Amino acid sequence: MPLKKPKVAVFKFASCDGCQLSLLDAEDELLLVAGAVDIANFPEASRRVVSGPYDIGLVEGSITTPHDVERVREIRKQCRVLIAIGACATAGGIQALRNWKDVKEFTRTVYASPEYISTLDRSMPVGSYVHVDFELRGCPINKAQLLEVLNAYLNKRKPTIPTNSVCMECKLRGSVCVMVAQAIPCLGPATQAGCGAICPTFDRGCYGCFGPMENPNTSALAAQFEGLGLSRHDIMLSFRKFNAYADAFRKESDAHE
Amino acid sequence: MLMNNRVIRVDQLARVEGEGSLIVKMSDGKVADVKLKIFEPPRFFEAFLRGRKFTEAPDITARICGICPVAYQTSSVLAMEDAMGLTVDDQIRQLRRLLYCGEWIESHVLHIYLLHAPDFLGYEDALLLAKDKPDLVARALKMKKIGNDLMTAIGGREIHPVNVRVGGFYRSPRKDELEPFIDRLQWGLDQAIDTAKLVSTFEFPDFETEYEFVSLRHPEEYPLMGGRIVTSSGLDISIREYEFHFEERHVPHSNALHGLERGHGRYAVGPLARFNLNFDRLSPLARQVAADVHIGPVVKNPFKSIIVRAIETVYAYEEALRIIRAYEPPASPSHAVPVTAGIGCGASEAPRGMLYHRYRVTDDGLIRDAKIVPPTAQNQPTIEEDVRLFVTKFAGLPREELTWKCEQAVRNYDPCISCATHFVRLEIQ
Amino acid sequence: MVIIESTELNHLLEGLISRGYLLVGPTVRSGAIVYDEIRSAEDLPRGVGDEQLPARYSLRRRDDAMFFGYGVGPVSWKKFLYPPRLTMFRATKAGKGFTITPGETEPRPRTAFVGVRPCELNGIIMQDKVFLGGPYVDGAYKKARDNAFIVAVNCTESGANCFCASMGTGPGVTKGFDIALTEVLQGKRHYFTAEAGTSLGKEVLGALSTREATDPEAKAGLDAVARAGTSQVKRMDVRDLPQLLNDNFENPRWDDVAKRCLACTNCTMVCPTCFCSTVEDSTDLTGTHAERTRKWDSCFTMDFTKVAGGNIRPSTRARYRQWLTHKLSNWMNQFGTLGCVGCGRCITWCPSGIDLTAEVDAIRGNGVHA
Amino acid sequence: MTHETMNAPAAPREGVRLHPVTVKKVIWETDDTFTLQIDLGALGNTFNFLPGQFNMLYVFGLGEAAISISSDASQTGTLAHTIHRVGTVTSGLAQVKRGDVIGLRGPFGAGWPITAARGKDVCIVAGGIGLAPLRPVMYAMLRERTAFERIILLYGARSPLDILYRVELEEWAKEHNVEVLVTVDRGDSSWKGYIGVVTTLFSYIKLDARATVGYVCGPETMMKYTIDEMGRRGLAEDQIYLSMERNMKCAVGFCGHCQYGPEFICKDGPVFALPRIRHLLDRKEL
Ligand SMILES: Cc1cc2nc3c(=O)[nH]c(=O)nc-3n(C[C@H](O)[C@H](O)[C@H](O)COP(=O)(O)OP(=O)(O)OC[C@H]3O[C@@H](n4cnc5c(N)ncnc54)[C@H](O)[C@@H]3O)c2cc1C
Ligand code: SF4
Ligand code: SF4
Ligand code: SF4
Repeated sequence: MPLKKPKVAVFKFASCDGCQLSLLDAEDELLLVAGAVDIANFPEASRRVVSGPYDIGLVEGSITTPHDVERVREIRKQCRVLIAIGACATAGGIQALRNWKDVKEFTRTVYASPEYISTLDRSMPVGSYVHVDFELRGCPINKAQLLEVLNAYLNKRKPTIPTNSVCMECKLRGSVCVMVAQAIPCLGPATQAGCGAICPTFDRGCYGCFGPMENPNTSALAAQFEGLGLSRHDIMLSFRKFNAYADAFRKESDAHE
Repeated sequence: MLMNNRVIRVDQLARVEGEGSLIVKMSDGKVADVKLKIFEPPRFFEAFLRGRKFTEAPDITARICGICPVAYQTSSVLAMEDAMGLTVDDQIRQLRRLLYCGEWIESHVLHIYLLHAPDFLGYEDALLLAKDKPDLVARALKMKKIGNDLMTAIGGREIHPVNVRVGGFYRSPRKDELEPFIDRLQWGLDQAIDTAKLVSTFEFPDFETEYEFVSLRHPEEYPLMGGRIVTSSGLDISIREYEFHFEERHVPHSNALHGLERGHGRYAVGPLARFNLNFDRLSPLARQVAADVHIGPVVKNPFKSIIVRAIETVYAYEEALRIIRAYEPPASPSHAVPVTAGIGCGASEAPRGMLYHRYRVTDDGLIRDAKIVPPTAQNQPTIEEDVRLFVTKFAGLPREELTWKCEQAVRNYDPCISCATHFVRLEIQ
Repeated sequence: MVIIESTELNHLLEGLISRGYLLVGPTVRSGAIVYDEIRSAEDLPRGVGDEQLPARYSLRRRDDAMFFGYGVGPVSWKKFLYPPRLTMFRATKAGKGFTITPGETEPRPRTAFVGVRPCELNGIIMQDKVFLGGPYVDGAYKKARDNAFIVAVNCTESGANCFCASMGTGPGVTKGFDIALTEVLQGKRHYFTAEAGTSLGKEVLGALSTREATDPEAKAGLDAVARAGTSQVKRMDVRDLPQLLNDNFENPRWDDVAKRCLACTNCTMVCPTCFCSTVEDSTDLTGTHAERTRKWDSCFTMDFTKVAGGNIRPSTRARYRQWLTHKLSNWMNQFGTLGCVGCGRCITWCPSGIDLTAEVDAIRGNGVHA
Repeated sequence: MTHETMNAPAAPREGVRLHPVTVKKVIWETDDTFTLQIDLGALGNTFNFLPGQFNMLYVFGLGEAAISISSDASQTGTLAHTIHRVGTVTSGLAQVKRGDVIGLRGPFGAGWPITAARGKDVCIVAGGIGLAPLRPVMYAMLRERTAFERIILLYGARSPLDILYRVELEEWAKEHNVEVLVTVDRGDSSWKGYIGVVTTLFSYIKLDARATVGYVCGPETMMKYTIDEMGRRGLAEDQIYLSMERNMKCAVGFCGHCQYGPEFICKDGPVFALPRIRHLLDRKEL
């Protein structure tokens, strides 16, 4: 490890704070992390702000306002490595559901003074405005994966973050497939692993919070959902959720519009 | 700049969840204006809930806040069950309380030690505090982890649990999944008592004001969910009546709506409100701890909310222990939910205060419209007023100290800005 | 061949426990029959049956009290011999170098596998060839294998996805077991015929109060097993199979299956013979402790064929083809048998319901989609 | 495993044991390629390898990569690896300094059948890092130079600066009567030699089709064109050997990654006689 501790900063855009909270939720490792890096800018945890440049920037949240576009560009300049964390930062998040609606129209109807609300039409991932070095998926991210990514960048290696299906994790942990054994629709076969296949172990279908896996076959999965009795509308809704604007999910939901 | 014409600015409030800033303008030595600006961009939850299936409400609304997802899940399932005319059996209800205790433990310990205590001890954050007092922070983390692990055991994970559904749970935990918590909760309970003692020794500004407190109240329990809504001025209403008595207003400087009580104005929700309105519902042990640290039954110094949080943490550990000791898995983890058109309201006590949900559902089970009133929106006018009174009283403090103290006055409420900006309500008839 | 009355089955299990074995066997969990630790015959799914179709599995109550009246579930025995995750070694920095300690320090418990079906036993024998049969042996596998005691159970009923008869791997066992049981239930008469395959098996059986089977008793068992074979509806035409697939590298059917295949890896995870793995190297935050973990892998993942210059098999078409061709063709070159035992797991647990026998039929040109 | 030179251990053994070994010297051959000279320490007494075999090299916490041995098989106690920096592990290896310890498992796989070339001409064709596994072949042949007739080395590099083992190439040509022809994809102002893909070099040499053995190693496409060219010049397929490459995790036939049709590159290869894999070479996404 270099003599000077690497500076890590955490930035937030439109989000629920859950992903950055994962760092504070890593109770067993938090002090270790704090020992290994200089947490230079992490407003959720500290009023101390060390100015940039930073070695690693973690960005949570989606870009939804013109001001945020400027801010994320500035942040990119400040960070040697920029890591987008969570469904908001990697796919626009749940708030990307607005991307199918006319935002201007409803801000106008609701607000007495719409000029106070500055917002873009779309909620977009960080990567659509600046180059991102690594995208860590999940709504929320898995804290073990976050530590792995930090660890990997600190030790200058590639993060071990599999991009295969949730099914693989489900089987590795010995869970029984809910779709086959209980006829519960499950997005697992099209969703990227990382959560530990939590939903199937709680007897429910995956709802896709880690976004599409590597080359997902969403249309084949949609066909299976149909066989399980889901309506077109249901299928549309199941792909249009926390990673609604991720390419593969967006296309599949649009196909069932 | 002249001393009596100054501006106190905290561009980015730290150690709160979300993004906001505080501006205090003074002229002629008087506080002219206080603005808690919430610039966290709005996320339009109520708008895009329309047209979603009622079953999706707990998963979707959880994403309003990563700090208190269980609160959102609980209020939303209660509202949906209200709309569908369903009452869950007691075992499921107890399991919900248990999950909620996990969130209270996690959130309160986080706030007490990692967000708030550094203010009292003069540290910029808990990590710096850990350098001087490693045992203290290590203990806090261990206490907090119990809450998180409890949420993981019942909900699958601590942030946005996956196991909550309208009607109950997807799978109920086995006894052997909960029993290992007994020893840890017992340990946590002792630590919580000790925490209450510790934080009560902090130095508190001499600052008390009058509040209109609002919280839930339950016939037997310290309030976590359901019951009635009561206020310190004597209002006692059903949850369904909430909107007759409370409203939200859009103010230009904030992306969060301001909650107001009709005919009364600002009010406060949260630990102080719960404590002051439900002291008699605390467990004997929690009341004893309060007595030992010389607090209650009524607390009006917002800076002392840290002590109240510690007492609520005592309660949460105790309550979790009680539920686990008595736990028998329900016959079925959930009730079948009859889909009917209707309007339903639900409220629960998020760690930061009362969280109200109301939904209208059509007969095909789709959400027609939704209203969500989070605690931070309700507290916003009160927070501004606290800061105004505080600055007025302590205007003589050195600038840096006054600024820090103002921040602290905001942090007394553990404001959750992400929650507060979930909104934009569409009232389309 | 001896007789164990159904009421005495537990004595066999107790005998194994008293010899220090951990029992692993079928038990009901999450709506399926899985192999997990069991304590007595009480834990067996008595009176439970299953229905299997492509992408469908369900349990049903049987109207009898059979202990083994169901087919294979989602979990195969490979989980116990070749664990899904295994720490291979740990390394600690020391000066300019490092020291290495083996990952598995705990001795493995001696384990009795209760209820191993003939197809599965053949699956184990196939994995033996992979991990023990070449110039190298897998140490962890060998240890687990040496510690395993196998109580096989012949099949007296076939599920809709079983095709062991085609593969020559069932429905009766021929080798590889310590004890083989056949469950017979005729009216009120409920017993097991038992046969020892090893001297240890003989010893375990010998310690029980058994008697020689009469001819009719033995025959009833054999008949039931034979019926299970002849009643099998699913078949795989194995004639020249390796050559067929080798010749059909560019068959359009691969495009067709690629439209349905989710590349989800389920088929490989549940297959008792699939053996691919990957390794993950990691360090702790201080960078002073490192670990290497072996994990099941699948030819359906992208990482599987990543090389510095790109990906060898980027399309699902190629990945499905690799899987099927490996099982039913290349395996023959590599290990002298086909790599499929006809258990039907990959058909049942494929969320898309892809049926390899149908794919083979289609490639042969006489399938429904040909 | 029919290969005559296959170094199968006599008794089954565990292929996973990792040995810490010390790096004696780091030689940067080009901008992105370097040779690690390794002191085998205690392992040295038992470690024998055949030209063409490879080791798995482990960098603490980063992982392993399959790397061919590029040194003289007759040396004991020491060996060398020439490594092209392309990703995580190879970059980790590039950071290694003299005296550092890395992990080593091996040797694995089948080597080049050098005896097959005795008394014959040898035509070696290498592309890029593919020269590394062929260097031990050169050493072996040069030690018994007279046992072989002509030795031809056709070598293609990306640019003049990417040419490996420059000094040795010249030495082989000058002192050992090796016909060394080098070409580059892109020349520079100082480059007076051939430009173009390695197969273009065939037009500058004459092969005695009946008495030439071919050894080929490089990127897969380059190898395909090379064997076509050799075929056109009449070399018998069973006289051509190539070394293949795939993703590899275990190196002992357990992990399944390196399957190439029916072959496991790790244990059946990496060196194959062409007839054995001829039918596989044209298969896309195999
Ligand atoms: C038999 C054999 C001999 C080899 N000899 C040499 C040599 O002498 N010199 C040399 O520089 N390179 C050689 N290679 C290639 C070398 O193994 C890869 O370049 C190296 O594994 C890349 O690892 P990385 O972590 O640096 O790359 P990354 O791109 O970070 O690796 C990504 C992933 O792909 C895998 N991977 C990528 N490329 C390969 C590959 N070609 N083979 C196996 N796994 C791969 C890695 O295991 C890793 O998991 C040889 C490969 C084989 C199979
Ligand atoms: S199973 Fe799917 S929805 Fe559930 S936690 Fe994992 S990725 Fe998210
Ligand atoms: S390929 Fe399918 S049927 Fe054959 S052994 Fe594997 S899982 Fe069973
Ligand atoms: S064949 Fe079926 S189980 Fe296998 S990867 Fe394809 S979809 Fe998944």
